[in-house]
Amino acid sequence: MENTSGISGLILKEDFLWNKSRKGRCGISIPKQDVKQSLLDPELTGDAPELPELSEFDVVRHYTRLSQWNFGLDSGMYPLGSCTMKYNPKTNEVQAARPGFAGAHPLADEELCQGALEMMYNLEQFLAELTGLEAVTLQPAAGAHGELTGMLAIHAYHEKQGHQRSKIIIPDSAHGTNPASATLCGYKSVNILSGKDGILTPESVAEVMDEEVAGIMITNPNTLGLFEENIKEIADIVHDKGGLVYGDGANLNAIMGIVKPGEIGIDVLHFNLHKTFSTPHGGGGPGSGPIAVNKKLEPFLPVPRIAKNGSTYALIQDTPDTIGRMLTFYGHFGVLVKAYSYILSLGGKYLKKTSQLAVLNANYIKESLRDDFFLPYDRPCMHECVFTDKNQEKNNITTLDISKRIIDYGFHPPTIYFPLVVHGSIMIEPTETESKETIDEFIAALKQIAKEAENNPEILKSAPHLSKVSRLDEVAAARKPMLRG
Amino acid sequence: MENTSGISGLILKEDFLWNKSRKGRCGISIPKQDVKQSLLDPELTGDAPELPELSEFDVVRHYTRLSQWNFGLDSGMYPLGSCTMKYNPKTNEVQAARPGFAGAHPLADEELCQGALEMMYNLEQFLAELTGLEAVTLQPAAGAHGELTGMLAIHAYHEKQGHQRSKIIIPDSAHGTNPASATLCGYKSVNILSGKDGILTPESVAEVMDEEVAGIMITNPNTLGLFEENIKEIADIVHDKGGLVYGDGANLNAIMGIVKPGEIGIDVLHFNLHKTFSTPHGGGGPGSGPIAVNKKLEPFLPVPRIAKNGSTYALIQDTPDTIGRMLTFYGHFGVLVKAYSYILSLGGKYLKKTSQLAVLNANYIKESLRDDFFLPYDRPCMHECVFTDKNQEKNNITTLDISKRIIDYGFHPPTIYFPLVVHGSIMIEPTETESKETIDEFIAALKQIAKEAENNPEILKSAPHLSKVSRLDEVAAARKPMLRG
Amino acid sequence: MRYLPHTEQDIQEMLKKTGHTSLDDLFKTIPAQCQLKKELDLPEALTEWELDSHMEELASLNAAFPKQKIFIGAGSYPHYIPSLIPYIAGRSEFATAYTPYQPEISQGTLQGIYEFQTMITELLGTDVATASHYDCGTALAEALLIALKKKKKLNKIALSSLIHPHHRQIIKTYLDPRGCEIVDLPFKDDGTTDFSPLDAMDDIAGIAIQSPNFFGCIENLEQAKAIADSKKALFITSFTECLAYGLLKSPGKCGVDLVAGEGQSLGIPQSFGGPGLGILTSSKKYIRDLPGRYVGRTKDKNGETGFVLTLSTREQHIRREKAGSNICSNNGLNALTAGIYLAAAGKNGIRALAQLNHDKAVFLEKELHKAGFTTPFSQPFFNEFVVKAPKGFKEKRDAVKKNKGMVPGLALEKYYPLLKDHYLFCATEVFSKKDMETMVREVK
Amino acid sequence: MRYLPHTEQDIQEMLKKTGHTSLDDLFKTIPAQCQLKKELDLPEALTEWELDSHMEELASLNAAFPKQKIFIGAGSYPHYIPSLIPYIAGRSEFATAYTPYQPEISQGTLQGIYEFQTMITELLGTDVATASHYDCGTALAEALLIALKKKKKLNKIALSSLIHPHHRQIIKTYLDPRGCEIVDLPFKDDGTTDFSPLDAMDDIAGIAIQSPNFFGCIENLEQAKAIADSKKALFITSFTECLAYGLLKSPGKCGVDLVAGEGQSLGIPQSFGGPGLGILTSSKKYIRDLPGRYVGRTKDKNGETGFVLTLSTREQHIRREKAGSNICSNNGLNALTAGIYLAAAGKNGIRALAQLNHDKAVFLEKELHKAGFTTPFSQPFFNEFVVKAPKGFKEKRDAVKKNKGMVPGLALEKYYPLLKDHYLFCATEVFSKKDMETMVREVK
Ligand SMILES: Cc1ncc(COP(=O)(O)O)c(C=O)c1O
Ligand SMILES: Cc1ncc(COP(=O)(O)O)c(C=O)c1O
Repeated sequence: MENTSGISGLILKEDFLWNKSRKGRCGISIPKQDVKQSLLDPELTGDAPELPELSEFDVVRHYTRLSQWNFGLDSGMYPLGSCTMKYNPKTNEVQAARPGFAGAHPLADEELCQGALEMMYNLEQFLAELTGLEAVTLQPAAGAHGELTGMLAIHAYHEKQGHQRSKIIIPDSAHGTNPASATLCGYKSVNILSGKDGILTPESVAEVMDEEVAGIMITNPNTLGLFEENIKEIADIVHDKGGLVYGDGANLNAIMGIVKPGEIGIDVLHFNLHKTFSTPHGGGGPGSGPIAVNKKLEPFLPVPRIAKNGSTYALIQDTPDTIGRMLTFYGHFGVLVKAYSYILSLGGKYLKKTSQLAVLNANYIKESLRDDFFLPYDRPCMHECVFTDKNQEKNNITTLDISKRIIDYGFHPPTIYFPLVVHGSIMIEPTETESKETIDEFIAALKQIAKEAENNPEILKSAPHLSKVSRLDEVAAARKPMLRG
Repeated sequence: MENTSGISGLILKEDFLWNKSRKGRCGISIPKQDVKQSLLDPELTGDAPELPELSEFDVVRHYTRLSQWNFGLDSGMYPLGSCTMKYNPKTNEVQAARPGFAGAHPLADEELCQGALEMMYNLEQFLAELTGLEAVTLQPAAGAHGELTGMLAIHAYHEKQGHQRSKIIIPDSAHGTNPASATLCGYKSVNILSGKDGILTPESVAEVMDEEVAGIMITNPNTLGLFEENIKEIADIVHDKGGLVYGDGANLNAIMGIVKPGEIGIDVLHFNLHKTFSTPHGGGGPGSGPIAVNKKLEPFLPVPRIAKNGSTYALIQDTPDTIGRMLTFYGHFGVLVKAYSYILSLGGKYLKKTSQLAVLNANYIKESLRDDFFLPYDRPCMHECVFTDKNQEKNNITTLDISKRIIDYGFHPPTIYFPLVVHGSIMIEPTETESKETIDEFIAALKQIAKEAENNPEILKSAPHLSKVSRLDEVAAARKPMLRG
Repeated sequence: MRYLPHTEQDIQEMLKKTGHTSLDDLFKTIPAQCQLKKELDLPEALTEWELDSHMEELASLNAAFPKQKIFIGAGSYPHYIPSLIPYIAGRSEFATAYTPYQPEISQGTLQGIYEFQTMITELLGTDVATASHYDCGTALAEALLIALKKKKKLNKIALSSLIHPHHRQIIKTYLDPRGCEIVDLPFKDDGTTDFSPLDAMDDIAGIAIQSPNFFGCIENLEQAKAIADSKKALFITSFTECLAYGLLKSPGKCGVDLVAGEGQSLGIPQSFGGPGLGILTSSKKYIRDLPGRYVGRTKDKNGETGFVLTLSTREQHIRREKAGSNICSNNGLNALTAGIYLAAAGKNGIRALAQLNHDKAVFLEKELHKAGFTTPFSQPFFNEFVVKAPKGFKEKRDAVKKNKGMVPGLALEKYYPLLKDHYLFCATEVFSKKDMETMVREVK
Repeated sequence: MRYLPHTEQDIQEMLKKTGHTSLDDLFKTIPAQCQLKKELDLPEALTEWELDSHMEELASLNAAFPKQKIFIGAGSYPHYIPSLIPYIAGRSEFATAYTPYQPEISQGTLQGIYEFQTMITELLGTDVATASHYDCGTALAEALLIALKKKKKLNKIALSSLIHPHHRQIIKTYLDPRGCEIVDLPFKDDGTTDFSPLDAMDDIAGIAIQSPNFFGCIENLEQAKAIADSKKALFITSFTECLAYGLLKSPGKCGVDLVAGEGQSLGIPQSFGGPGLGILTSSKKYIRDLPGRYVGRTKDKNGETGFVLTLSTREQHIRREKAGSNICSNNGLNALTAGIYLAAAGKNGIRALAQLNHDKAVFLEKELHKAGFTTPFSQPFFNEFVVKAPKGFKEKRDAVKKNKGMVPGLALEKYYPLLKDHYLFCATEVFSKKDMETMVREVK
């Protein structure tokens, strides 16, 4: 383990909040009582909830210690495939925290919200331009929520056409949210297999496409990091039978300024602003999943929509064919501010460069590790590349072992066991904000791990060794769930 | 090592900035060139300095990793004696960062700085009230700088009296800055010893006090954590011979609302706002060391001073007897804002409570550890208590060993080998913001270490074991200094 | 560009390794007819400083807390946020991590969410809570989906008309594809839900009400529970003002099956409506029905306590088209934030704040009353209430809105066409007595 | 009070252990006549929210960057601060640590300061730099103390009258007790220091000049060095605008012995003048003379590279009354901040910024020239310069100050009584062309 970033250092244990509680402490300021107290009917009130009682410092120290058990993107490379863990610029946080944004009320009168509406209007324009699609809604709260919104629009479209359909085509490499979203719209998933080079063939689509199929959900580049080269033909096949093409835009980071989804047959596409557009993922969210649609689907977008009249902005609360509403207010506004800031900071030129370098980094890793790990699809990749543990099988080493060992080297492991279509997949997405030196270190670590798999497999089996805890018993966790203290 | 906070976890190595540099990178935005470029005479210009070239993310990750090698107050208990490592409230940071403060120019016209001046004026009033002294200057940049300011005022006072003096009395328990500050004023230090119970006797002062002595520098409570009970008599002795009494206020946290230094014979006192008043120490500063003086010394305070005229505030740029100026502008204003916020957050009532609890915590530790470590002065203490390694000597264990072993238990070690007057001193100042539970853990750790010193001294000798680096070679560092990369 | 680390030399060296001649060449697998022919029509890159001034300009066009006094709640509440909260939640170890797929290096997020789950169930008297949902509206829609799943043969649900109108819209949107019938429960004169339309029905999968409801009134959950039980329907409640449960009897205590709520009040900025925090919590019975992530406690190989995401066999990434929900990313950092808030406020703080919110609202209602407003609904409220405004109010409201930066209440007619001249007002701890008096004076 | 964790029960248990009957009882060793008889006369405790509004009110009374355009430098410069800087420097591991007395758990601060020392010497062409001093004025005073220490027999120093007037005051204050003679070097018509008073002297311990000097003019350091050499005096320079050395020939290259400087421009907010960053750096020769902390590189027991505070035998805590300086706490976090700034800007950034500052100042000077201002000094400047204003300027200046939130220049008469109607202007990268044109139009 020479030349590796992972080493061991002092961190601090920390008990549960409630074990640190002592009766009578309170960690916040209670505003002074300047009006009379009014007691509610005791029938309506309950006992005060048994929350922990702590001083302000207790709370600060508790969570500071917890944070120190976490590996963040600012700690090190985080090549989680399909997640686009690029640098989260600090200026974005400053913008979102401006009191004029953070303190704005969603139901204040429109003329008091012109700045917020202008920002959202502009962002819609930018996202439309990036995709070559007509119209955008910023409402969806995350990628999956965007999928649902898009699929509901497709559902409404078919309804409007007078003939609802019952099925949806989903490639085997699709993210789990795709079929789950389709199910929520009542569509039965028809799974199709990728071709032998990892991409869809027009034939496989043609085979299942009929007038009962509402459309297809396609991720392009797909989750193997490959561009679906037959996308136009596939779209034509689907369109010819009256179906629509849903684009999962999770992988947009590969193609900004290179391909406009709207120009290659995609009718509706969701964005993951928390991936492509640099907003932090927060250890699970909040994300933001706007969708862009073409003219066919625009009438079905959720309300409210944002309109510009001269120099003022207005909310259109109802449109005749809208699917309705997807979120209580207008979307994850605070996240939108960050994505908007990101787009403005890069402009068209550097967004394109972003995609170029993201693809360069992924190909560089692919080429550098091809002798060490098995490449199920040995073709030029886009922004991510997928290996498997096949070469290591003979030593009884799995993808899980490899990923845990990566932790010891000071990197976050790649996405593992997804896409399902590849056995034991290791999906590496470096993103463009990792420098060549960092990537070289990562490559060196993986090469060394491949050697260890040969010479010292036990060290992989027992990894990770440096983290606060070692491998956790997930089976016990699920068998007898303890979900609260 | 049961029940201890210190454990080992993953941290990350990080190379020097310059080893990560690649030609052509730049981590900041350069404003656009909207005016013509004007080249200076090449005689005047040099080559661009060879600074490292990094992307923004490189910089963020570099310093994030560095930070993770540090133990901060928010990480755990930091009972550094004489340093008053109390909780640094986050709201103080918010106040100092307000653009109206952080962006204020010190030389903008007075009427454009009324808020800043009002804050400083109020803070002076508060500090005067806390000490029972007449007037305050906020100018000194740190405690030692306050000492120098105060000693210069004493020097100017004697000059004004027509007879300059040559000596200053300094107890052996004084902080090193005291004699060093006196030397800067041309005073020769006359060291006196504390009495056998750790405090000064009037006799020892009387013995050396004469008309050549400018005054005495006293820390009260002193650095052994003991209240100088004879302070009034001592002050009388000094005053009787025309001398003045300088009070080192580093330990003010023990006596707020309990004793007013101005009422017990102190003529001038410095504050360490970065101790008593909760401003963060920043790994070395910036601190802030205002001084308060009585009427005798007020004429000599540095300029500018702040005056209130009706409802406006003004700077008085010159006073006839001023010693001059101690800092370019008005003091560490950003730090002053935090101390002011702290005082307002506690009010008189909770400042007093602060001192009571600080003293309670220290006495509790003293009583709890008295059987385990040697107490050189076995008396009720104030806000800190001093032990030594005498009990451990027989096992060849020193204060250094003990302190390094404390690290393994997840606490910052106490101050060691100060005050010099006690051999191998271990000076513990818990402060009032540590809870009883944390203190109980700390006590348990120290008891266990005392046992280890008996049963397993080697584990102390080789400590710390969990930190990023083990004991460092300080001798080599000093013998062949490498001060730059 | 300062975010892109590649030097020209890096690019050349890397291209050499990958065997490409140029950056463009990397994309040669993309058919030419798919490739964009012209440059993106987007603004030129701004410097950090240009961005600052552009954004400050936009931000300054909004009325916003704390500068403006906006006496509106209706799903988004102005509350004080202790400075420690953004400071701690903004630590990059929390903020820049992904979902904790690798538990060994994500124990901070995991313990933080586990503690959140615990405190939320404590607050609401329930047994289990998920790691979060998007917001109350979407969480409530999911709760109704659970009811429909549990009562497979039924395709009808009942919704109180005093559920936030936007939430009702969301539910309709979510349920539309399944042709589910939604029974609208009107409101009674006292400002609470009227269950009488259910009298003749026995095919209801779930009944949902909000409490405090959209009018601010506190619903009688025990009574509603009895009705639901008599119909063998799942009883679901929601809330938009989480702080109310510092004071009110918890839904769990009232026997509610599923609770969906909005956690924005727990230390999360209003941010023009999002991101908020969807809370989903229930009795043990529904542990395998709630959608989204759970954090569970377990042990590592060495017997040390640790945490993992668990019960994920319910989720889309395992069950795909058979999953009950499609949720993946949720509002995790806001859940952590709410956890920090609950820990800081604690038992006493949350109670005191809740009581103070109520006191302020009662004061404001009285002041408005004195100023000629009437209060149509008699049922007690928490920190929001409806008033009917006297003649001329609309004009005065417009005037103070413009000149004083105050927004007095939300017109209800848009949501309830019969409620002409009715306004929903909100008062929280952020409004001083003086703020309220000033506002009332201006609109009197 | 939320900062004080002790419950009543804690207090009772702890008092029992210590053997006291009450909190008051803890203070019984303090003689009664020393104890305060009444309560402190201080304001009542404010809540966090009251504090917020009080402080915002005070803050809003100040003219401040970026809202107001203050065309003044004179020791405090408005520069853009990248958002990453306060974010990173504000991490509690850096901000809440004390001086790194325990190096094993302070390697972050230590490496950060080591890198700062390195980059500062790189910027200034010197060999060693301390971990920081309070500010330029105090650092310069310390440099002169070194000169006096080195030349034990001499008690005379020469100071350029174009050193910041406040710094000259500090030096006088520091040196007064030793009765040291200060020779004042006047300025020449071109705006640089006139060394001619030294012609007849040969007992000067040190000569100090500032470059760019208080008038903004760039001094000829090589020439000054030659004069100092001819007098066998230590040659000391200072600067208030650190950014100048992104462009100018470094003092180290010009053979300067000791350099004292202000680092505020390197990512540190102006904050009404402090805390800034005192820089002290020199050639190797003075390594044991510079006051304050050094961070040095070494190895740990296992041979790993690490850092410690070193050469502390120079310092007060070891040498006490024999120490050359009394400095203890310094401005460490600002040194770290400056390090982050230098790392982020890098070689190209610092050069480009410096050039841009110069360009802006030249533009402003030309605009003022067109508007009837004259430029008395011919020597090139960096980003500050002196102009003589036409009649009526003072009144116009007062008017724009009030109405436009602009502060056009600093009147010099207060500092140099002969320079009536002379103003010192500053332009940095934060002023756009339009800002400057608007200001000039208003005062024309
Ligand atoms: C390909 C793909 N589609 C959809 C999603 C779902 O996005 P979200 O987590 O934002 O709901 C993901 C996220 O991991 C994804 O990788
Ligand atoms: C007793 C005492 N006096 C003076 C000082 C010097 O204060 P500063 O470090 O702020 O200069 C200290 C600081 O450690 C101290 O403990």
